[in-house]
Amino acid sequence: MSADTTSKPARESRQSGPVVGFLRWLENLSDTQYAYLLLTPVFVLLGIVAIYPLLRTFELSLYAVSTDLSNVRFVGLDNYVALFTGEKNRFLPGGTTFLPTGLDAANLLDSALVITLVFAVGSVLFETLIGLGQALVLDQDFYGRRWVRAAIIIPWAVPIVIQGMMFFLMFDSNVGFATPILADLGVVAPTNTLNDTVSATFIIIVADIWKTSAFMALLILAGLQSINRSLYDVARVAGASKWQQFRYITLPLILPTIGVAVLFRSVQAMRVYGIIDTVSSCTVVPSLSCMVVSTFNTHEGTSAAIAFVTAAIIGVVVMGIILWQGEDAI
Amino acid sequence: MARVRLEHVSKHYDDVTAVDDMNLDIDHGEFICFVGPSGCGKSTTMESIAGLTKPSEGEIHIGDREVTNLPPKDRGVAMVFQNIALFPHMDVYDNISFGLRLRNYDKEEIERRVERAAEIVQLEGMLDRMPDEMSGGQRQRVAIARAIVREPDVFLMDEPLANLDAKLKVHMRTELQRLHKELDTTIIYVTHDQEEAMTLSDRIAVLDSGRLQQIDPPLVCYNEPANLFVAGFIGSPSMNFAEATVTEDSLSTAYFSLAFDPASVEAVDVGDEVTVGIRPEDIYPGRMRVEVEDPSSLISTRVDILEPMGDEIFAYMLLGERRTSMDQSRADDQLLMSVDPDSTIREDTDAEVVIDRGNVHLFETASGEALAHGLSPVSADLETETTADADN
Amino acid sequence: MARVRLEHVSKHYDDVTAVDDMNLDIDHGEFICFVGPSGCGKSTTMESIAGLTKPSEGEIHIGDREVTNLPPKDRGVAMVFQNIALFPHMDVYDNISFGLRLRNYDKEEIERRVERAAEIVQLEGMLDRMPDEMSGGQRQRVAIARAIVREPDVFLMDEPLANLDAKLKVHMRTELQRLHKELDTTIIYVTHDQEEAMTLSDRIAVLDSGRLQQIDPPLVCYNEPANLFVAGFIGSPSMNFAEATVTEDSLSTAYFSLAFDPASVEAVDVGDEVTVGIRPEDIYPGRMRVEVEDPSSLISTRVDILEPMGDEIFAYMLLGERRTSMDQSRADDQLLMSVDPDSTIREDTDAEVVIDRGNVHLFETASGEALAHGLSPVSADLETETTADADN
Amino acid sequence: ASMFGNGSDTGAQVGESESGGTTVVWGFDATVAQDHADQLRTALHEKGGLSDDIRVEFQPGQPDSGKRRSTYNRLLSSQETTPDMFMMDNGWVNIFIQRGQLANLSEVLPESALSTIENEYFGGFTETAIDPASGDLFGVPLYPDYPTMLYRKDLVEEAGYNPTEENWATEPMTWKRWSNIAAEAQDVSGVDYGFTTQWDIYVGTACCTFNEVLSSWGGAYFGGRENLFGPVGERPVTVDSDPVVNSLNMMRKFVHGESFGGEFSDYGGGFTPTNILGWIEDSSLAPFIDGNAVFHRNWPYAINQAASEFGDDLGTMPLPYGVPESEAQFPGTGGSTSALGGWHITVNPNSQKLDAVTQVIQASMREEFQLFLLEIEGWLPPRASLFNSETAAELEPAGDYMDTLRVAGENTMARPVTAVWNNQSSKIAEQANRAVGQEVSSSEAMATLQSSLEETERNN
Amino acid sequence: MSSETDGASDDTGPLARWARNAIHNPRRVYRALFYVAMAFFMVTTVFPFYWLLVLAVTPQGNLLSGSFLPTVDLFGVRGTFPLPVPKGFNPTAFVTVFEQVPFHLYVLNSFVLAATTTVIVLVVASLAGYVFGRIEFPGRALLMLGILAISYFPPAAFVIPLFQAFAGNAPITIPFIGVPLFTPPRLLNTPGSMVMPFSALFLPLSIFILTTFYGQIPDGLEDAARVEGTTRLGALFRVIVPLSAPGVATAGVLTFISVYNEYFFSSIMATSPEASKWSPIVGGILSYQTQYTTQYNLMAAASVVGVIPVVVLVIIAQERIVSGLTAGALKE
Ligand SMILES: Nc1ncnc2c1ncn2[C@@H]1O[C@H](COP(=O)(O)OP(=O)(O)OP(=O)(O)O)[C@@H](O)[C@H]1O
Ligand SMILES: Nc1ncnc2c1ncn2[C@@H]1O[C@H](COP(=O)(O)OP(=O)(O)OP(=O)(O)O)[C@@H](O)[C@H]1O
Ligand SMILES: [Mg+2]
Ligand SMILES: [Mg+2]
Repeated sequence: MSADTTSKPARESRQSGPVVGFLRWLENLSDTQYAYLLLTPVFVLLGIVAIYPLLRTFELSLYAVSTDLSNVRFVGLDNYVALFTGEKNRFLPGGTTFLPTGLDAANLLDSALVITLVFAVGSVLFETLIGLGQALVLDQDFYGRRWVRAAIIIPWAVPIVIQGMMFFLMFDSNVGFATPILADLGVVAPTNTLNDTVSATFIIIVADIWKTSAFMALLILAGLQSINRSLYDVARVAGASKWQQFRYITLPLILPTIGVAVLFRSVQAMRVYGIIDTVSSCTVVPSLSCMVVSTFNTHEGTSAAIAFVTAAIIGVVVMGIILWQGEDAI
Repeated sequence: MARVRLEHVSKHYDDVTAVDDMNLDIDHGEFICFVGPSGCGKSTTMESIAGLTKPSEGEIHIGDREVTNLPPKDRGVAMVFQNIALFPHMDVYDNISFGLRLRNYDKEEIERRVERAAEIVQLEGMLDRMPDEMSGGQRQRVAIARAIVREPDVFLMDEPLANLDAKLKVHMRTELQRLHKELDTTIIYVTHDQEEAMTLSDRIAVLDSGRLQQIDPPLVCYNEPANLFVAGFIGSPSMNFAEATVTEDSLSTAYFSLAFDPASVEAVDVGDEVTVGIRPEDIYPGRMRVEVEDPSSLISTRVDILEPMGDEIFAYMLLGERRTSMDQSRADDQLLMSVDPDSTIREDTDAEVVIDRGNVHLFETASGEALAHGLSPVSADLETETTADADN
Repeated sequence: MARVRLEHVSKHYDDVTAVDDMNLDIDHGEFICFVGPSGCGKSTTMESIAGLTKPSEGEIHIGDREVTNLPPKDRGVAMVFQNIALFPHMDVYDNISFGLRLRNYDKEEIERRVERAAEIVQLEGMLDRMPDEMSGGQRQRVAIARAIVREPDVFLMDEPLANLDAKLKVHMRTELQRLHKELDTTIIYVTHDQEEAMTLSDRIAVLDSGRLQQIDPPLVCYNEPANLFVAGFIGSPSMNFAEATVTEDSLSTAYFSLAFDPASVEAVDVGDEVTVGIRPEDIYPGRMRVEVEDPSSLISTRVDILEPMGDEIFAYMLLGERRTSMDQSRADDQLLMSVDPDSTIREDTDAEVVIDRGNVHLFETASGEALAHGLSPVSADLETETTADADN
Repeated sequence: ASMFGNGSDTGAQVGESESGGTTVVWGFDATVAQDHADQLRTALHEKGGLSDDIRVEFQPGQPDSGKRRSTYNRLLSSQETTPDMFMMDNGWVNIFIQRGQLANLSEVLPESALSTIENEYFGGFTETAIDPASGDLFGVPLYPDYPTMLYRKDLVEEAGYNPTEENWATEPMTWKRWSNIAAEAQDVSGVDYGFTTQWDIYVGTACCTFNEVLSSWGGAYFGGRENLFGPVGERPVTVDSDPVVNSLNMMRKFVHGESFGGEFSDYGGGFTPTNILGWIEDSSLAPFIDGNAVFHRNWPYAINQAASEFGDDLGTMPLPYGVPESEAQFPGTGGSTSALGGWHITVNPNSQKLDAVTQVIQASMREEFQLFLLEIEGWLPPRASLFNSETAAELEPAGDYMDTLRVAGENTMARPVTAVWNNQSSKIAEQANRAVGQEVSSSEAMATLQSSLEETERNN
Repeated sequence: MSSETDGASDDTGPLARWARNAIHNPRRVYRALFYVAMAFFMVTTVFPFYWLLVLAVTPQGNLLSGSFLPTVDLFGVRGTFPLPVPKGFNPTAFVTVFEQVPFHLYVLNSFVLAATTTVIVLVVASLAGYVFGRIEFPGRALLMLGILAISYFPPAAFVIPLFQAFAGNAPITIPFIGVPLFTPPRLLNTPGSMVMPFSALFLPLSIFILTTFYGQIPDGLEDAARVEGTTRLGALFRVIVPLSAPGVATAGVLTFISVYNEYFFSSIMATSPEASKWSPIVGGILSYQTQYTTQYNLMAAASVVGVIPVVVLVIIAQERIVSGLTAGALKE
């Protein structure tokens, strides 16, 4: 069939040959075939660089390897089971547990899962609001806008190590000028601030908001800028106030973009590691990724299992977000 | 109440003057049509009235308020946009009810109004469609419905019927007229359809290059165009023009001359260069001479092209020697006439025609200003009735 | 070469059938107009021909190839979109030259063609404008220019002149005709302007609800509409319809009757319910009875509303007792007639009218199918010329 | 099979240099490799007598010890052939040994070299490079690192003490005495802090500062010195014991001035800031350098910095102790104790140039070369004899403090590095920090630690 | 009338006057709110950056002790100035960063890696975004979720197998079965070993962004391009991509910055943190650390230097993030 088409004289085109034939073949594909064809680069890239290693890692999570590497045992899902029964907590830094062992504050804050969720909710919520605010400001026309834009994006351009360093030094016990101010307000602990789970989590959330609001702002701004301006004309004539224009035109039209932004920020937030490591430590603010990294060198199986469980938890949260955003988010 | 006044309104873009010193005074309850060639500034004027475009100069008043700096929402206008601009994320119902929801009308009222509007624009079964699932005409109707549910003081409609078929157009026109009466609103309306402009409007505003050329009731514009531009623009097919020189007793064009007494028109002297304008329907086949009220002498022509339109036939008649038409508009040696479809006229035959002198228009060639509408009768025949009519 | 054939083409959306078993055979070099009410499937049919919409069923052939599965670029078509669809990120020049640049024409050739096209659409000075700096009509002209530079085998034009003023429309029409001849292309054209359809097309395809109702030369559609739908749709203002019963020697409607010999039309028997269709221009004031070729008897009416259109006046005549019109279209007791602007007819006066029997149309009420066009003369007068003409 | 079998040499970056000699790649300290690679190379040849056929290339490792370990772990797990040799922290050499990822130097090095190490090197340090199970040597000590107590001579003299006369440089004193001196000197001088040290939640607290303090009280994590390197699971966990709790209470006394019902009433207190809870090496050093502290516990690198700031006013002393060795509850503990850090040279078992590598190692074992390292980097020699050498004494400024360093070097306590140390160190640091931060009592903290350490000791 | 207002304003304060004006002219309120918001965002985003500058110019020796808040003595009233200022001034840190390590090379590495990755990601994600945004096909939602799922995993989950594969010392084997497939080429210490994982890991975000934006471009424009003679891909790159410029630029900027600052993968794929082994900018920044000391001032100075190219890029790219790209395109 395709041979048929190619052998026909290319009546219109000036060139001929395999390229034309290929292009024609391409254009004649059904939507589905075409879709899958265009996705091949994605599949190939993800296959090599993501799927293959993930399978390997999953394989790893099914084994127990003794520290001297001499004893490699297939244990099936034991690593996973042990994670949930608390058996693996001893491999986790400090007093960290995977699941909370009790419902009081101390136990909850020792749990990597709880900390991760707290961090994700706190940071994503505020980042979305602030990012939206920033985007709305940047969307306006005013003198010097490009500089304000650049300024607002700067935090996103600062590497995490440096971001961590900045906040670490802000709360450092020698020179941190922020500790007394915030301690007076009762927000953070006055001493040993960065080793206090609540304070450190708060600071890390703030640091993350500082940096990643720009991510949100940038994305939402792009969404804002893609809105057909004539819709605002219509709305204005229809009598919409600024707020109503936002409510009825802007918001619904940038919702898909916000959706993507929230989705990815949530995913990133639930994988938080770097900023914790540089501002405080995984012992103090135990996130799930922290747990993966800290077991990484010694307990590969456990590490792999935690990685997969982390992914599964994120998956659950993401499904939640998608359902909450409505079917057409995807 | 909703009188709309524009005072010396201009709008300049970088290198274009879209509206140029526009003065308009539209009464409460008037139905005004803006007509004019593409790009003459109709939409821009509408947008200034709506508050979407800030005029570079001038003031705009709606009712007894100066609104030049007021935001659109406080002007009490509803608008049908030339580019339709439906909200892509809302279904038809939501699109139509948008303005009402903004004003917190109660649900039943909204529903009632939307249903009524949908009925008017004949979109009853489609309230839950999304804009991208509709045809061009259907979208345009949604845009109309969106404006009419609002029942504002002033309606601005920018070519609202452009994409509708003839029957629907007629229907919509009737509905608009009814609405106009019912709601007692001011309507400003842009159309390229002269029939529409004629049937709908109280007055027609003719624009060209951003300038107002004439604002008058439709028949006045038709029968007594203020200048060459209006004369040529209003009426389809367009008026025939011929350069003429005023002689002692006639207007003499390159191919024919009309009996004329220069003294009868004050501004005309012998030797002046004038332009004669004759509408296609004021040219008759020679055999009908007796029926014409103030006929000119017979002019011999050749039938070049016939365009049968169903209810009439457009005949392009060549004057003089040229035997084939090149450009149909404003070629000096050509006359377009409209003949009855039952007529036996044939292409490429010679034919004599006669012009109704009573409906001949005279313009100063240089300035384009109208000098006279209807030449005074040479014979002692009756005054032509139509001209007299239009004068009232 | 560029014959276009549609065979049993249908297009279904979720709950709508946009095109329903469409069969079309358009000859090379033909100029076809699609007309039909809003939403009847004109654009969808065009899109299927262009390859933008995949028909749910059926085959499409262009030239000697089946193109149903060919991508648009290989079909040799150019299209003017109903929604204009300019590339907003390109200036006018780039928009127009887009297709040429894709085909690697050399620079001079592109420049030449673009300039020529810009001239045709009268956009000479605007080649470096961006689409959002133009008026609605200017944008539409860019869209037309973009299509015509391509010089393709088939032109698809979806209401290309909708936003242009009357004069420009006339100009563009002429240019399109010239192009059509010059390039010897097939043109498929959607318009809501019947005048346009009449003047431009070789044949008119009348669509309704996705179905082809008639495809015939304009005057055939006008004079011999295949069914009630076509009869009502073609012609503006629309044909008058009246329900009638066939009696021994007449068609008897509620308010008047026309002399008629049932035997002269094969499909009609005494007692049949038929619909009589009479065009406004086939109704004449009583005093003109002598001039009408095959006049009916006088019908007494009352002048309800007059709509002066400049070159003619639409008069709504009430039959029977009702003294004020409610709905102007298809009210059984109302006749719309078109009269000369010089006529002395006055609103709210009684008037007698006469109908040209030779142009009366007869339809089966139940199916809407046409039964006869023109009633055979009752007297021994001449055959009516027009009907005979159209038969050729 | 051959298609897949010889995979290991596809990755080999063949080290033949143009001259036909061999290039040995040595994973090295990042800063040193960046700043002094040429000098080091020259020294290896000139002072270490390395053959000119062999060229050493120093490959900088990650500055962070933990990250460097991960890198080497990955390289070795992937059968990389380069670097041929590594500089490995004594804190994790053991783990590589356990995993069998290092070349057994007992088999590679000539007998002479092995016996030199056995006889002349600091035994305690060398031990961290030996497989406890087989006794084989897997790393050649490059330099040991252990802390001393730095102090401001001028300030303590102002407070009426005479360090030189009392021989503070080599005679360890008790915490009790020392704390009174610190408190008094702070009072008299009015500086901000009497003592600065590191007590953040990080590995340094577990391996070093806390380890030193509890050892000096006769305590031990795992029942005494002999259990430092295992056997995991079979050794006792002994953090919930009096010496350990006492040592923590003493730290609380130093920080908060708590009296604990009089138990520490004759100790000085309140001269240490809570800041130590967030301090690691450089943040605790800064106030000292700034002249804001009397005493400061740190590694030898700090001596260089402080000496350039204070010159002769800088004094060093071995870390004070709680109980003498004789009174220690757990064997091998008690007395002045310095935690043991430092780096070993280890060899990549996949290296294709073992011969050259052994030559480089032997060159680096030459005394001249070790003194060169002491001079240029301040890296202490791994053999005690060099501490007394003239060359060492002449070095500025380290020479002035060699006495203290030698004494400290004789009293080191290695970190208990085993396969599970990683899990244990963070738990230890956390509890030590919480206790001194007064979040929980010392005994509660140690009870918690006891049980979680026992957990980690369980089956591996 | 105007005198009335004047009279009234005499006996009220400026605030009340402003408030009254504001009620009559809500635009002023919006304007005011807008400036407040802008000021707030500027302060909150710029302040930490200012802090970074303070750190960069503070001499290393002064960094870790003493307060950054100077005490001010204003006519006898002592107080703490609430803004941190440098303790001493040592701008040479900006020179030292280049002296200690070839920092410019690290910057260059990051730049090259980021640029390459961004190009690859944008191209591949454009194809995918087109497919997901504009074509309905079976399996679409599932595939999108699958691609999204890649980003659920902590990067550590990829690293070991990838490292081993890129080392090229052993053949790739099928997971679980262990059947060897082929020995991959050695990629360690080459840009390939970084660009590939970066591309894969940052792909999902870009795909989603572009899907959203491409999906919003009206069909009419694609149709027009196709009738004019482009292929579907041609229409994508000639019409859809330019019109989605805000989205594309954003995806590009986000990817570029992420890669530019990435360290986890690069620190692993470069077996040692040397510029010659393609270690990126963070590798350079971290090399101001030694075992016990951290030269915060150099790290700060280095990151200020490192941020500059990004800011330049952002300023250039944001020119593309302009509104109204589809204005004037369609009548619908
Ligand atoms: N995507 C869609 N989903 C559902 N219905 C559709 C869709 N597109 C078009 N339709 C419907 O198909 C029918 C035919 O549409 P089409 O655009 O062909 O009409 P048209 O003849 O061009 O009308 P108009 O003159 O108003 O442009 C309409 O009723 C329309 O509502
Ligand atoms: N943003 C702009 N920048 C520059 N020129 C503009 C802009 N908008 C409109 N114009 C020009 O202003 C003139 C008036 O435009 P306007 O839209 O009012 O015309 P219009 O009368 O509505 O025409 P149409 O009948 O074609 O819609 C046109 O010549 C147009 O090209
Ligand atoms: Mg307009
Ligand atoms: Mg259509």
